[in-house]
This record gives sequence, C-alpha cells and structure tokens, in this order.
Amino acid sequence: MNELQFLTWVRGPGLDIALSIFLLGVLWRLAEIYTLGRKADLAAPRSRPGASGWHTILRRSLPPPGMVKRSPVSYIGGYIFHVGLAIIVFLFVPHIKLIESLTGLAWPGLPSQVIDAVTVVTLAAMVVVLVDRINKPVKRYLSTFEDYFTWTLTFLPVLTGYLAVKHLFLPYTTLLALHILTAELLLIFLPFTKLFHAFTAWGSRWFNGDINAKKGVPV
Amino acid sequence: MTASLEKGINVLKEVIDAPIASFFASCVHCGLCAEACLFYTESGDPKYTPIHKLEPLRRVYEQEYTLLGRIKKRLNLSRPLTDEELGQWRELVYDSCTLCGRCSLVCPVGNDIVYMIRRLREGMAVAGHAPEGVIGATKRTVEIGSPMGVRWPAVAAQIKHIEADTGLEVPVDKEGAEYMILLSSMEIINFPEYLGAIAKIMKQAGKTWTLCSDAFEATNSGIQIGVSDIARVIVSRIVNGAERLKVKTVVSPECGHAYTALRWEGPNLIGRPYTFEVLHILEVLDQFRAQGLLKTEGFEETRLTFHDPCQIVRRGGVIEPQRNLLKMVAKDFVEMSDPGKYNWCCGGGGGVSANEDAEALRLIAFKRKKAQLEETGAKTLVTACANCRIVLEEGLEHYQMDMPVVGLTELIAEHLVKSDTAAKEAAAQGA
Amino acid sequence: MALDDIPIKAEHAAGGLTGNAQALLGEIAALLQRLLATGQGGAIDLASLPFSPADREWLAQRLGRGEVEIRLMAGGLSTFNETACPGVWWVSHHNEAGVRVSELIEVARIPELALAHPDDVKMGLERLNNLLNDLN
Amino acid sequence: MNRNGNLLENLAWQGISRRSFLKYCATLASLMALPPTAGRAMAEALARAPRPSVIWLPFQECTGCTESITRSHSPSIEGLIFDAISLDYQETLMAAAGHQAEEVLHKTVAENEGRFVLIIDGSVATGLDGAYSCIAGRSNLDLLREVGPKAAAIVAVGSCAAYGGIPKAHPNPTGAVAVSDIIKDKPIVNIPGCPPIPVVMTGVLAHYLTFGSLPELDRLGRPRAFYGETIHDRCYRRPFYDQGKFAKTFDDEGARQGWCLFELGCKGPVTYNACAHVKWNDGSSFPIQSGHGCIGCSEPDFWDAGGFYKALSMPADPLKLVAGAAVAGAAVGVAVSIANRARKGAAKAAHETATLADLEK
Repeated sequence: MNELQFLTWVRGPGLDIALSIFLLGVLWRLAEIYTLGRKADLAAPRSRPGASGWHTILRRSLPPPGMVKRSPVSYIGGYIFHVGLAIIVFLFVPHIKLIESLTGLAWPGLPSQVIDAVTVVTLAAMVVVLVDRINKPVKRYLSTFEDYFTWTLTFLPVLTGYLAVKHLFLPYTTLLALHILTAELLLIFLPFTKLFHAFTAWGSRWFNGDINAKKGVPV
Repeated sequence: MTASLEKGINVLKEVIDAPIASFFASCVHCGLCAEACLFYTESGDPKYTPIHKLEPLRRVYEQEYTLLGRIKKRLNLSRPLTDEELGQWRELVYDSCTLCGRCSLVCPVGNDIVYMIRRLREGMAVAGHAPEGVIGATKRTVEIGSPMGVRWPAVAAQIKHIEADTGLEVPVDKEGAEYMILLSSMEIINFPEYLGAIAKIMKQAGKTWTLCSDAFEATNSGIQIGVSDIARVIVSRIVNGAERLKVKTVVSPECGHAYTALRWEGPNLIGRPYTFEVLHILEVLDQFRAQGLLKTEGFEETRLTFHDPCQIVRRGGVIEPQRNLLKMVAKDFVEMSDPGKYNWCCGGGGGVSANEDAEALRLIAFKRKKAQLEETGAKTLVTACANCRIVLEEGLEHYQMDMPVVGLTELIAEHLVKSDTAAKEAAAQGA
Repeated sequence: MALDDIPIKAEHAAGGLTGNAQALLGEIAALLQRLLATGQGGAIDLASLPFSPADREWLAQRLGRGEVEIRLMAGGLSTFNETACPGVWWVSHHNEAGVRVSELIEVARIPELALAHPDDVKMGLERLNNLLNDLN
Repeated sequence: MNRNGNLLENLAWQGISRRSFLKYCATLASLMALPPTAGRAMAEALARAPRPSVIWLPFQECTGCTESITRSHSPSIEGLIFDAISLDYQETLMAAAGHQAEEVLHKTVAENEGRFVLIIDGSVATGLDGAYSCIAGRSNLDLLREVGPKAAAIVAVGSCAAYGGIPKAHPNPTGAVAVSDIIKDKPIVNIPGCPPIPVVMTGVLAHYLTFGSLPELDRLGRPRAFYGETIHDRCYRRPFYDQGKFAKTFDDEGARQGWCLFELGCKGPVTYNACAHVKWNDGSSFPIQSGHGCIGCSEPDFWDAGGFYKALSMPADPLKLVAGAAVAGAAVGVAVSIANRARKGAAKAAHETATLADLEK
C-alpha cells in the first residue's frame, strides 16, 4: 500500500469503521449509563437562585476559590489543553469541512497561523499535564494504564496533525494519513475509556447540581 | 451475627443509579478532589483521595452494570470484590471521610463524590465493615434511643433543672404546639444550656412549643453508618411523634447530621413527604429575627468567628441565617477563610468522632481548622453543631489553643432582652 | 477576449511576508564580503525558495536601484539592474514570449552573462578583420 | 543539420547565441534546484557532451505525454537538448513506420547495449500475458523484458509508466502495472504527471548529459528537484489557505477573488510536483491559477483517491456502516438497559431489611 492508498483508506473505509464504532459506542454507553434511573427526592425542596443542574454545568467550568493555587498545573494546563483541543478540532477549516460533509453544519474557521500557534501551546500543555501526572503523588497514585493510554490517544492526532501541516519528518501524505488514523483510533476508544467524560461530564454536573439544588446549595 | 459480603454487594447493586454511573464514567483521575479533602491536604497521603475511596463501588458498578465490565468478569479479566478488600477500605470509607462533601464541590467533571460514599457505606456496613465505635452508637440509638445512651428520665431531670433555673415552663408532649423541639444527646449531656436557651427564645417570641417524650433525640447514627433500613427506624420515631402531637414544625437542633437525616433523607427513608415542616434551629431564629420576634441587647466585644458545620451549610443549605444572627450580637465578627459552602470540616463528622480508630488521623486533619482559626485572630469560636463543638474543643485542647467554643443558639439566648424591658418595648410599640 | 478580461483577480494576501526576504539580506552581505576578499561572487535563485510577491517587493525596495542597467536580448529579454549596493545585481530572465522564467540576485562586479566570452571576442575580431579586409 | 559538430556551433548556426544558451542553462539549473552558478558548468558540459542513443517506447498510453513534450517552450530550446541526443526510436515522431521502424529499434538496441537511455510512456499491461497492448505483434510486457535489461537507464514518463496511472485505476481490467514493477535492476527515473511538465523531462536528460548520471531521486524514484515540494507549498493561493479564505463553489465571490480551492477538492497538499512554480505553457499558468483545484495527477493511484471535487478532509467514500452502527448501538444500549434494570430489580427483590445484627459478622 503506498501512502496515497493509505490516505484514501483512512479517509474511506477507515473513517467509516471508526465513526461507526464511535456512534455505536456512544449510544450504547449513554443508554447503559443514563437508563439506570434514580429515585425521586421526596424531601421538600429549598430553592435558591443559582442552584440548579444547569447552573452547575456552567459553574463547574470555573475553578472554585483557592483551587487554582492548590493545583495550578491541573487548572491552567487543563484549561489550555481543553480549550486548545476545542479550537483545533472545531475551528480548523479542514476539520469544519469534514464536519460539514458529515452533518451539513458549518461555521467560519480560524487562520491556520492561529491554529498552528494554538497547536504548539496545546501540545506543550499536554506534555506538562503528563509530567504533572507522573510527578504529583495523587495523580500518580490514581493513574492506571488507561490514563496514559488515553493521553497518548489524545496527543497523537494533535502531534501528527501539526507535523503534517509543517511537513516534518515524513511526507505530508503519510503524515496526513497517520493524523486521520490516530484521530480514528481516538474516536474508536472514546466511548469505552475515561475520554467518554466528553459526553458524561455534562450529565454528571447536572446531576450534582440538581441533587444539591434540592437543598438550596449552588454547587 | 449476620453481616456478609453477599449482602453488601447486593445492597451496592441496589443503590447504584444513573448519577453514580455518570460519575464513574466521567472521572478523569485529575486528583483535584484530593485537594479539597482535609484528610489528604493535612496528611499528604494520596490514598485519602476521595475518588479512590470509592474503588469498591466502582468495581461493583463496572462488573454489574456495564457490558464491557460483565464481559471482562466472564472472561476472568477482572477480579470480583473480596471481603478482605472491602475490609481494607474501611479506613478510607469511614475513618478518613466525614461526609463533608467538599470534594463534590470542586470536581471539575461534576461528580458528587459524597453522594457515592454515603451509598458505599450501605454496602460496607451490612458486609460487616463499619467501625466498631459507629456500630456501638447505632446500636445504642436503636436499642436505648440515643447514641450516647441517654434515656427520657435523664432528659426529664434536665428539664426540672432548667425550669428551676429560668422559671420558664418546658412543655412536654403538648399536642398542637407550633414547634416540636429535638435535642441531640450531646446537648443533653454536655450542653444543657441549649434547652434553656430555647425556652427563653420561645417565650420571647411568644410561640408554642413542645418536647416529645418518645422522640427527643434528633441524631441518627443510621445515616452515619450508612444503613437506610436502620436510619428509617430512627427517623420514624420523630415522624410518628410529630404526627401524634400534630405540630407544624419540627426543629432540628444544633447538630449537623441530624439535620441531614431528618430534613433531607427522612422523607426518602419513609417513602413519603412529611405532613410537617422541618427547620434547623438557626432557620427558626432567623425567621424570628426577620419577624421582629427576636430582640437582643448588648454585644460580644471580643472577636468572634464562625465554624460552618458541613451538614448544615454545604450539605444542608442553611447559609445566611447564622450570619444574620451573629450580626445581632457580635461587634467583631470575622469570617474564616473559605466560609459558607466552601467551609472546611472540623474533621469529626460522618461518624468519625464516634470512631476510635480514626482519632489520630482526625487530630492530624484538625491542623487545617487550627490554621484557619489562627488566621482569623478570633478569641471565641461560635458554631451550630454539638458534634463539631466537641471535636473542635478536643482539637483545640490537643493543640493547646485557648479558645472557648460556643453554640450560636446559646449566644443569642444570652443577649435576649430581659422580659420586663421586652414588655416595656412592646407597650411602647403598642402606644 | 484578453486574459485581463477574465474577472478573476488574485488579491494578494495582506502582508504575506514569509520572513525569507530578510534572511536573504544576510546571505547577500556574506556574498559581497566574499567578493571583496576573493574576487568570487555568487548568485541566489529567487525561485528556489518560498518567496511571496510581498517578499519580492520588500526585497526590491530594500535593495533599491543603482546606476547601471543592462539589457540583454538573447532568447528573450534579460535585465541586469544594479541595486543601490554596487556589486549586487537584480537579474531577470524572460523567454521569447515575455514570461519571466527565472530571477536571481547576482553578486559580481559585472554579471557573468554580460561579459563577452573570449571565443566570442575572437569571433568578433575575425568579423572585424573580415570587414577591414573587405574595405582594403 | 550538422549533427556531428559541437553543440554550441550548431546553436550558433541556428542563430542562437552563447548567451542565450547560458541563459537557458541558468534557468534550467534554477528549476532543478542546482546552485545558480551550476548553469555555466552545465553549459560547458552540454556543449561537449557525447550523444547518447535514446529509445522511446510507448505502452498503454494516450500520447498525452508526447504531446506535452513536443509542446515545450517555443522555439523549443528544449528541443535543442534533443539535438544533443540521438532519438533513434519514437513511434509518433519518427518518419519510419512498420518493419523499417522495428528494424531501427532492434539495430539500436543491439549497437548500444548497456549505453542507451530507454524512455517509456504508458503502463505495462500484464493481464492475459500482456495481450492487451501490443506493438508489431509483441506485447509491451515482452518487449520491456527484452529491451529494459539492455538499457543504461530507464526514464518512466507520465503517471502510467511511473505508477500504472489511469489504466491501473480500479478495477484495472488489463492488469496494468508500472515499469518499476517489471524491471527491478536498472536505474529508473519516474517522471509522473498526466502529463508531466516538459521541462522536467528535458531537465532530467540535461542532467544525464551534463553529469553523466541521473539526478537525485526520492523514494518514489522522482527527481527531487522537481518533486521535492507539494503544489500546496508553492501555490500562490497558499496565503488564502492560511487565512482561512476558501472558494466554496466555482463561481462564488471567493472563486472570483482567487481564494484557496481546498474545499473544492484541490489535492495540492498531497501532490508533489513543480506545476505551481514551473507552470505550464511557457510558464504562463497552471490548473489552480486557471481556477481549478489540483487533481493530484502525478501521485500514485490518484484516480482512485476519493474524487477530484471532495476536500481532502472529507470522507473518501460514502459512509456505509454508520447508519447500521447507530441502530446497533441503540439496540445494545436498550438491551443493556433492560438487563441492568432486571439486575437491579433482582437485587432489590433479594433485599433483606438490615437490622443491627447485620452490622457484624
């Protein structure tokens, strides 16, 4: 298989397989998780402005007081790489084009110099959070194979995408194919690893907010 | 005795619900919950990371309620939970967790960790892995009526003293009273001033109230040990008493988990909403204040600070009343760092204070409160939970800090205007 | 219809500087120094590196115009324009159709192509001698 | 034409001056990414070069490559390079035909064994023993197997000879393959493109004549000088790509403004060729400049690379499995959900009200 055939495969059957597994996994996992049900809370609720599941979905995106100081790398590194990933994935024009071809939805993208800069920063932030995971006793203690595996799954598409755009180490065609392949691996594993938090974090925040909103505590 | 691993796992299978599934699916092992937990921050030992304390529950969830987990179990790729492992987790689930819920407030993916710990305890307890001290307290509550073994005659004796001291009546089993007052056995033994304070305040407010001779104890060890079936038995006494006396409002005393048990868990334990309202005493006092029924005179001159009891504030939603009330009687009230819903636990909630195994760790964890107190420069510490109060006093003594700990209700009672002045004022208002 | 009538106007990206033009200035300076020291100059092919129209404009402006302009008509027009830095020549080769086929910066006292080759000088001499002979 | 004299004398005889030739060599050197000063060396070497014999064999081809070569710069200064060689066999161009032509071929091969340059355009049909494409009753495959090993070097001109090209496109009924799939032990230069740029070919020949060797090749056997960079890298519309300005249709404002054609399926980013800077038709334009995206014709299997008008980041094929997967995912979800509820129900049914006795073993 030459590189253009490799590229055509990952753009064709590979993408089909990856998206299928992704979609299958997401629907399966969402059903598995959210159909477990929960008991209605019979206690008379107390209401307080700002206390609701929806408020918590938004509020949890901001660090609670004092926490940034306690764990600066988690917050700053975490923000940078999450925001960076969102920018790269959703505001790089070729990606928008892909989403448009799959869903019909499109929006304006950012200049590629901006995407380049964001990518470098994102990669750096990801390396920093990895080092933090290895260095920090709590994170090291909690970490399993899955944590390092999912880090790699997330890091590789960003790295290969950057190398492809910058024509480093390998021919562009090969790198583009590797980029798409690694992104497909990410899609395949996302529903079955902690990466699924991309979907469930919103539900978790809502539950937490809702449970505590009944007590009138804006969490 | 009949505790068993099977019972424990069966109970865990019962309590796992959609929120728990969502929480486990969302955890990214970021470790931020550790930074919110005083057992980790003060000991530096990563095993106290809150989410790690839930490992047994997570494994049951994965093996029972996820397809991949069940396949892994079938293929022997994952080990079933053993009794021994559950035993090892006792220290993490009971000794080093006060159910304070601070971790639930910082988790960036939104996991309500304390919600899960409370449910993990259901399984741990019936598997026979609750700490001895907490089992003892639970037994005494069910068999005698109070975790500290206090029976009605002891209360009756207190009532006599108080009536003699204050010249006020302490009504008992008075049907149709507006408020039914509950006590915690800690108050009956250590802080009898509380009941006197209630008598004075009710008198001034002109409200009818009563004690209930077969439901005077508000505390509920069933909640702390984590067995809903037992908690239901205990809370039913109060519900039955309140319904028998047809009171409008049941007042939870200065005790944190009693409030959680009665206010938030109770209706769910008995499976129906209450026919009465439940308020914390601070809420009642704040209502009186707002209605002008609570009149105080004079001010505390020394610098005061307030310790927010977790179950009343973060886990209970009573946040402003204590501040409104303190302003009535304190000239120099300073907030601790991280006040209100972000407060740090005293280190003795959730059954930890009844658990001798946890004592050493609890004193280490107290370093957080010590630092907070030193930072305020306060001379007196006010709180609104008898359990916090005992734990704080022990901690202060251990670290040789000279600082009196006062209950907020008593503090208010001390500053009530004397009855004749009150009468004058009332007359003046009438004119 | 002339090419210019087609309504496609390529606007050039704002700025559009790649930074290569600036790097070239340093290289030209090095070549000039070598020319002074050893008599041997050199050339830089502007087509061989990523060079935007803006880069070209930038470089041309910085180098400026000197006193000498040489036009060579050989298989199309070639121009050798001395820049404001004597010894640095801006060389453009066009084909017969007038399309620019290459562009160089040459560092030399006189551009190589402008010099007459000894063989060609010989031919010139021959031609002159023939002329003289014819006249005699 | 005096084919035996010195090249420069020949040129002078045609009214082409030394300076014209030097200028041409300088341009050629520049195109081949040789140092600008190499032009002079090249000119000197070319002037003295021996005249190697060249045989041009057409296989499964469309003659587009020949058309392209013969349409190089007027008045064909490249053509003069051909004056430097002895093009002994080229079916389309040669005057001889039939048996005469065949004789020339075999005579040239025999007389120049190990010294001639073999140029091939078109792919090699291997199906039915090569019967899909024959010359004079012999299959291309057979001819290549005979002549190939006797050449000094082989130049595979066009994507068909280099990679199999359009004949090899799915489903490849003739079993078309590249020259390099048949001949393994000769130096082969691939000059892909459909057709390739004329000057690339003359450049390779000039290099061979000047230095007596083939130019530096990349992994795919292409001269690095011409195929070292992608169309995208050297495209004058690249700044628009970087700014995120794209034509969305062939007649929108973006197209009129000359914005990037990526979204219209341009394969410039994955196509290694010199079109964007060498250009076509005497350097006047190239496809993107005339408003159409690059179709990647100089890349292996470009015909099967997912469609000319699909952006590179778009799926190459229609997604066939996704809908089924969604249904399967929902089905698994429902099944797991039912099983979970049953399990939880069973656990609840098995609940024994906990008493104090259940707190201890």
